[in-house]
Amino acid sequence: MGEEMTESTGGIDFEDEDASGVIKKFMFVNRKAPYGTIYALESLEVVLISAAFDQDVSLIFMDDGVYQIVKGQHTKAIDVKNFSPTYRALEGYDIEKLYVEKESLDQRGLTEDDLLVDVQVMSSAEIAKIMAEQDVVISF
Amino acid sequence: MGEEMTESTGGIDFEDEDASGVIKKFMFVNRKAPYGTIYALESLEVVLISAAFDQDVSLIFMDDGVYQIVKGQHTKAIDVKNFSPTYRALEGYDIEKLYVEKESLDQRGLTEDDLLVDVQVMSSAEIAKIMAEQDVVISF
Amino acid sequence: MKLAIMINEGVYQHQSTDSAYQFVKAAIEKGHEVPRIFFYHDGVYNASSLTDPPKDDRNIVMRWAKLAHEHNIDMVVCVAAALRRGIKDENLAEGFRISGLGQLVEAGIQADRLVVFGD
Amino acid sequence: MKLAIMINEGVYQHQSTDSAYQFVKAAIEKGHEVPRIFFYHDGVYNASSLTDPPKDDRNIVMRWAKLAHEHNIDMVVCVAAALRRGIKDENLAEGFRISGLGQLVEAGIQADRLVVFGD
Amino acid sequence: MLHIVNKSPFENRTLDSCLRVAINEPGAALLLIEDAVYAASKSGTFESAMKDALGKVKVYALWPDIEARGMQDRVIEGIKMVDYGGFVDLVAEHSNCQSWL
Amino acid sequence: MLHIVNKSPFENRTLDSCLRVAINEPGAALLLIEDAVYAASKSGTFESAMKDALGKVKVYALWPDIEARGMQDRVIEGIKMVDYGGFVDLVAEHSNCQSWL
Repeated sequence: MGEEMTESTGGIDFEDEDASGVIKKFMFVNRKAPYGTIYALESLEVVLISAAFDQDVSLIFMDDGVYQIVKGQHTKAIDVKNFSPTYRALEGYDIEKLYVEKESLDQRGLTEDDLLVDVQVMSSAEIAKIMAEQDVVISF
Repeated sequence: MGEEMTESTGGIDFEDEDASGVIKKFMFVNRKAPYGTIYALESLEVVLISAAFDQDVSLIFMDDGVYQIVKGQHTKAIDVKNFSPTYRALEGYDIEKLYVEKESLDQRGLTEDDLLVDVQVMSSAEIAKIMAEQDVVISF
Repeated sequence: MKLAIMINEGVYQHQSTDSAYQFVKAAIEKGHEVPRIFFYHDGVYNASSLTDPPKDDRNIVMRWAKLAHEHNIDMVVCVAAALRRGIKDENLAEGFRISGLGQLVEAGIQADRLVVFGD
Repeated sequence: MKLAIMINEGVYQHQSTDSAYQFVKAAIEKGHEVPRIFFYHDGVYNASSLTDPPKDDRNIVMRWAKLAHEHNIDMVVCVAAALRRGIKDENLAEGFRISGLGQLVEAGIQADRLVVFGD
Repeated sequence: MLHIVNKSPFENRTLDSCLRVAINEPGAALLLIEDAVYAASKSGTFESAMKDALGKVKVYALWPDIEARGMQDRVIEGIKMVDYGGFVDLVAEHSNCQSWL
Repeated sequence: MLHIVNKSPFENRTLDSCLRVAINEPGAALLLIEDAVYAASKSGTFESAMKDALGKVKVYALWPDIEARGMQDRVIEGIKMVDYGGFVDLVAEHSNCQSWL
């Protein structure tokens, strides 16, 4: 992989390579509230696929993204699917690195007890360190 | 107009009425920066049409909307049309009520001299008063 | 009372079109009239006949078509906004029509209120 | 270097797709390779063959098609996002193909950088 | 007039701008919908701004959006809950309305 | 890493969040594009936050976006201008990048 690759022919160069051995660090930064926009839901779909590719996946919830994993969501009256139970299922896909920024919780008056999954609460400084070590960072 | 209208048949009830005599107060509140999104440009199109309907039209520029009428815009390198000259043309459509919120200018370190059209600078309190008197307020 | 509606965002990406739908339904239940819904900006995507969401999700386009049919709502898609975004007669869903911005201004003039939903 | 691109917003409403285009063009001029552009969320609208902007404006869809053709860029539209928003084979512009999210993850694995453009 | 806001005050400054104008208007009402309902929640950094606003404008929040977001037990006292029917009533009762997009 | 921001700091709090994280990272760079270039402009309420940031991270702004918005004569000293080619170079020079959307 990299500049030494021979010239590709029309977008199929990825398929020619054997990617099975490569494990990269993928980080998904969830910063948007659920339901107001679709980003949180469609982000989850990417997270699940990246797990299927056996990558080293981690999730950060910060800013309004912490609201994605708040307990007690009931979406019947807005007629939109409640996808918050999916976060509980992430463990089954071996996605266990769930980080939450402490500053974001504090700003919103939330604590770990308000969240529906086990997470590791971190400071902005700790998050900066982990982010810098990633290969691919996608923020939604 | 109003509840006394007879039942309509499939969306053509507006056409049945004679609207030529009705003059309403239309206010367009421009709060978004130009180019980052299309709202400012497509808002202008609504403004021009409402003038063609001989309505009592006013425009407010507040928040990042004040950037729409800042002098010196050059869009060649982003390959998007510079539509700021259109604001100068509004006068020709008899759209002369252009208001700018003073607080928005101050926050951005801008003054009236930085703007490419003549406007009336107003406080939030003055704007509140004019807004409350409108019939139709559309914010972009 | 006559309540006209303006919708500025597309389907699924923003909640605005869902909020608009629930609002229109409630307005009709309360005995108000919704003579026109005007779709502007990305709102024109509400009119795409090719929309095909997952089976267990709401079908936003068909939901509009049904409501409009039952309650004589004139659903107008802005022609300029639609051309820019690839909505044309070829993929215009039933119940919608394409017309000019004048239809929005007219709705503002004729209705008692114009309520805007967007981002 | 291999630079993969992800685009999350549609045409004209947000500048992100314009920024992405200018970035890709500059990257190629600098001798980098752009093996794949992945269109997600409203980004799938970049692939609508029915897009018909005013004559004096840029044609975002055709601009992508031309660049991709000249530089062998694989332009992939996410199938799930596309179905939800009415992009199908019937209105898929030349130069684009519809496929799964795996193509995005694969691009992230194979490329040296993944650069995201959105709102 | 009825002011409608749909953006989270933690992400976006629209609610600040709306309040800057609305507090000057006697009889102004504010309706929080979609992500703006987070502004109705207790204990966060926005609580004091919301409590200030409550002294000057009537504040409503859309209950279906509160419920969807799990904010049921966190609503600041004095904010009135409405459903979609109540939203319609607010539009009808006020002589005009503005969605601060 | 390279942090890319595209939102106006007067409308949206994304840049605040980005900086809260980025200032902790030695070698962090920030690139302002699209509406975020307003954060590079002098005399506004965001100027002091930007000057603080300049002491801790390298800050770049996309010149085509500055020009489009008429901000050419207002740029805070110490912010470096890049064109699209410079944007590409920044991506290539840093081991990873993040668009704070």
